[in-house]
Amino acid sequence: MAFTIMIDQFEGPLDLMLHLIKDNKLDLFDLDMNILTDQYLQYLNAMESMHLEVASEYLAELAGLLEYKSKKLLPREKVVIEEEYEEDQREKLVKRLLEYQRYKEVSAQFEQKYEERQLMMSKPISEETNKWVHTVTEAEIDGNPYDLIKAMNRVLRRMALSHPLETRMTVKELSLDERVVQIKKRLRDFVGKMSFEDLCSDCDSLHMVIVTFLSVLDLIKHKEITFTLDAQDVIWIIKGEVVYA
Amino acid sequence: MHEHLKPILEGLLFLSGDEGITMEQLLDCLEEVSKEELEETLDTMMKAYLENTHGIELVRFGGVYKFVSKESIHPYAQRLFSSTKMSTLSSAALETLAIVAYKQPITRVEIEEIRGVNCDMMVRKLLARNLIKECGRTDAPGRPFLYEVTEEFMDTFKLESLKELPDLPEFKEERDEELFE
Amino acid sequence: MHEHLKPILEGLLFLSGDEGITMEQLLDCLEEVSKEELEETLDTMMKAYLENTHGIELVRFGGVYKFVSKESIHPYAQRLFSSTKMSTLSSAALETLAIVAYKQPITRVEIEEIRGVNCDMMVRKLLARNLIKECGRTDAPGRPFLYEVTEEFMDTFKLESLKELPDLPEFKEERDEELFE
Repeated sequence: MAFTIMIDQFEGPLDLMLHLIKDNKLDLFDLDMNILTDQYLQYLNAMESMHLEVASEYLAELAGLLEYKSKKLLPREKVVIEEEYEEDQREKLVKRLLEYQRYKEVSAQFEQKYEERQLMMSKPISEETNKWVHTVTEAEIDGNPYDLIKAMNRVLRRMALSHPLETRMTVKELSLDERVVQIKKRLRDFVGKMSFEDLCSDCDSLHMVIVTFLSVLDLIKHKEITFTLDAQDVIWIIKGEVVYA
Repeated sequence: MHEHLKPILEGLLFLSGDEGITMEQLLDCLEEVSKEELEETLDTMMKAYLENTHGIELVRFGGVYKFVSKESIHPYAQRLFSSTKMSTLSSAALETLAIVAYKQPITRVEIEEIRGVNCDMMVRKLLARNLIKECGRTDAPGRPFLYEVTEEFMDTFKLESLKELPDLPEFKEERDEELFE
Repeated sequence: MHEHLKPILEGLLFLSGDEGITMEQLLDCLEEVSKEELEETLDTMMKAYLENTHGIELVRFGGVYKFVSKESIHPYAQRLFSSTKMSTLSSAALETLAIVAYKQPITRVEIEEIRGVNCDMMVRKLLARNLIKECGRTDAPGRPFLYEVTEEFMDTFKLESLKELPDLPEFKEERDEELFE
C-alpha cells in the first residue's frame, strides 16, 4: 500500500484516524477497530521506514489501539475478555473522534473569516490626536521597570515564535529499528523468560517504553520471540517461536 | 434618528483608526447621549457604509467600533502600499482557537484531550499573539491556568461577540436515514 | 463622473491616513484611469464630504490628498482622546520603549524589524512625549536618525541608569519537554 500523504499533514493521531476511517470507508458509528488499527500501524511503519520522525502522541494512541486489538487476538481461554470493557474502549475512542471532528470542521469556518478579515485594513490612530493626548501631564505616567521587561519579553517571545507555527517539536528519540537491535542483543545470551518490565528497565521515557513495546510486536511478527501473559497481566517474553499446545 | 451624531461619530472613528472606540468610551465622551441613541446611529451608519458607493465600512468586532477598508479595496491597496503583508494561521492554531472559543474557560490539558496532541507550545504561541489569555486557575492539582479568547480574537475572526460563533456541527448516525431511501 | 472610482479612492485615502496620497501615486496605482478622471472624481468627493452630514473632509495640501477630521468635532475629540487610557502607556508604546532602552542607539527601521510592524507613528509619539530623543544619524542610505531614551524616560520608569534594567531572558526555540503528561 502506498502512502502518499505525509504524517505532518495531520494535526495529530485523531486527525490521522479520521483520515484512515474516511479513506477506508469505515463506519464511524460501527467502527471496525481491526482495520483501523492495522491501517494506523501500517501508516506509522511506512513513516518510520522513510525515516520520518513520528511524534510520541501517535505512538501513545497506537498503544491504546494495540491494547484493544491484542486483547481481541489472544486466545479466549487464556484471557478473560471483558466485552464490556472493550466496548467502552471503542465507544470512548469514537466519542473522542466525533468531538475532535466537530472542532476540525468548524475551524474551517474560522479560517474563512480570518482570510476575509485579513483583506480588511485600517490606519493608525491619527497624528492629530497627539495634541489632545498631550494635554495629559507626563507626570501621570506611572511606569515601572517591570512593565518594560514584560514588554521586552513579549517582543522577544514573538520573535522566537515567529517561525512557522507548524514546526513540530519532537525530542530526538530512539527509533524502532535501533531498539529492535538492542533488544535482540539483550535476549541473545538470556535463558528463560524475561518480563516486559525487565526489558524496559533501561527506558527513561514513556516514548522509549512504547518503542520497546512496538519492537516486541515487531519481533513477534518476525517470529523471533513470543510472549505469554500471566494472571497478574505481566507480559513474559520468550525467545523463539512457541507453538500453543 | 439623531442626525447630528453621525458626523461626530464619523470624525471620532476616523481619528481613532485601528484602535477603534468602545461604546463605553463614546458614552463617556458624549455625556448627553443615551446608549440607545448611540447604538441606533451606529447601526444606521454601519448599514450606510455597506453601500457600494463606499470603500470603507464600519465594523464592530469584540465590542470595538472601527472603520476598515472593504475587501474590494485590497487589490488596490496592495499596489499602493508596500506593507500589506498577510499573515496566516496554521490549522493547528485554528483548531486550538476553536476549542478555546467554544469551551472557555478551559485548561491546556482539556484542550489536549480534545486534540489528542500536546498543546503546550501552541498555547504559548497563541498567548504571544494575544489571541487567548489567562483567566484564572482551576482548583485541580497543580492549579492549572484557565484560558479564554481575547478581544483581538474577536477582531481577527470578525466576531461581535461569542454569541456569533457558528453552531458546532453534529455528526449523527446516518444509518437510520438510509432506511428510508 | 466615474462612480466606480469613488469607493476605491475613499478606501485608499482612508488607509493612507496622515501621510495622504499624491496624484502620481494614484495614477501609478490605477493605471487605466486618466488624471482628468481622477481629478474630477476627487473634486466631487471633496464637495460631498463638505456636507454637514460628514465629520471628516477630503483636503489637498501641497499636492497631497488626505482625509482630516473637521474642526466641528475637535471638542469631542479632545474629550475622547484626553480622557481615555492616555495616562498609561499602551503596550505598543512600552514595547517600543523597551526595545530602544535595551538596544540604543537604534534606528526606526531596526525597531520595526524587531517589532514586525511599522513604528513611524509610535516613534513620533514617543518623541513628542519626550521619552526618546534623536542622538545622531547612521551612515546607512538616507542617513536615518538614531534614537535613545531620555532623562524623562528614566524618571518615568524610576531608573537611575540603564544598567538597572533587568537582564533579558533567552528565548530559544523551545523543545517540548512536557510531551508526556
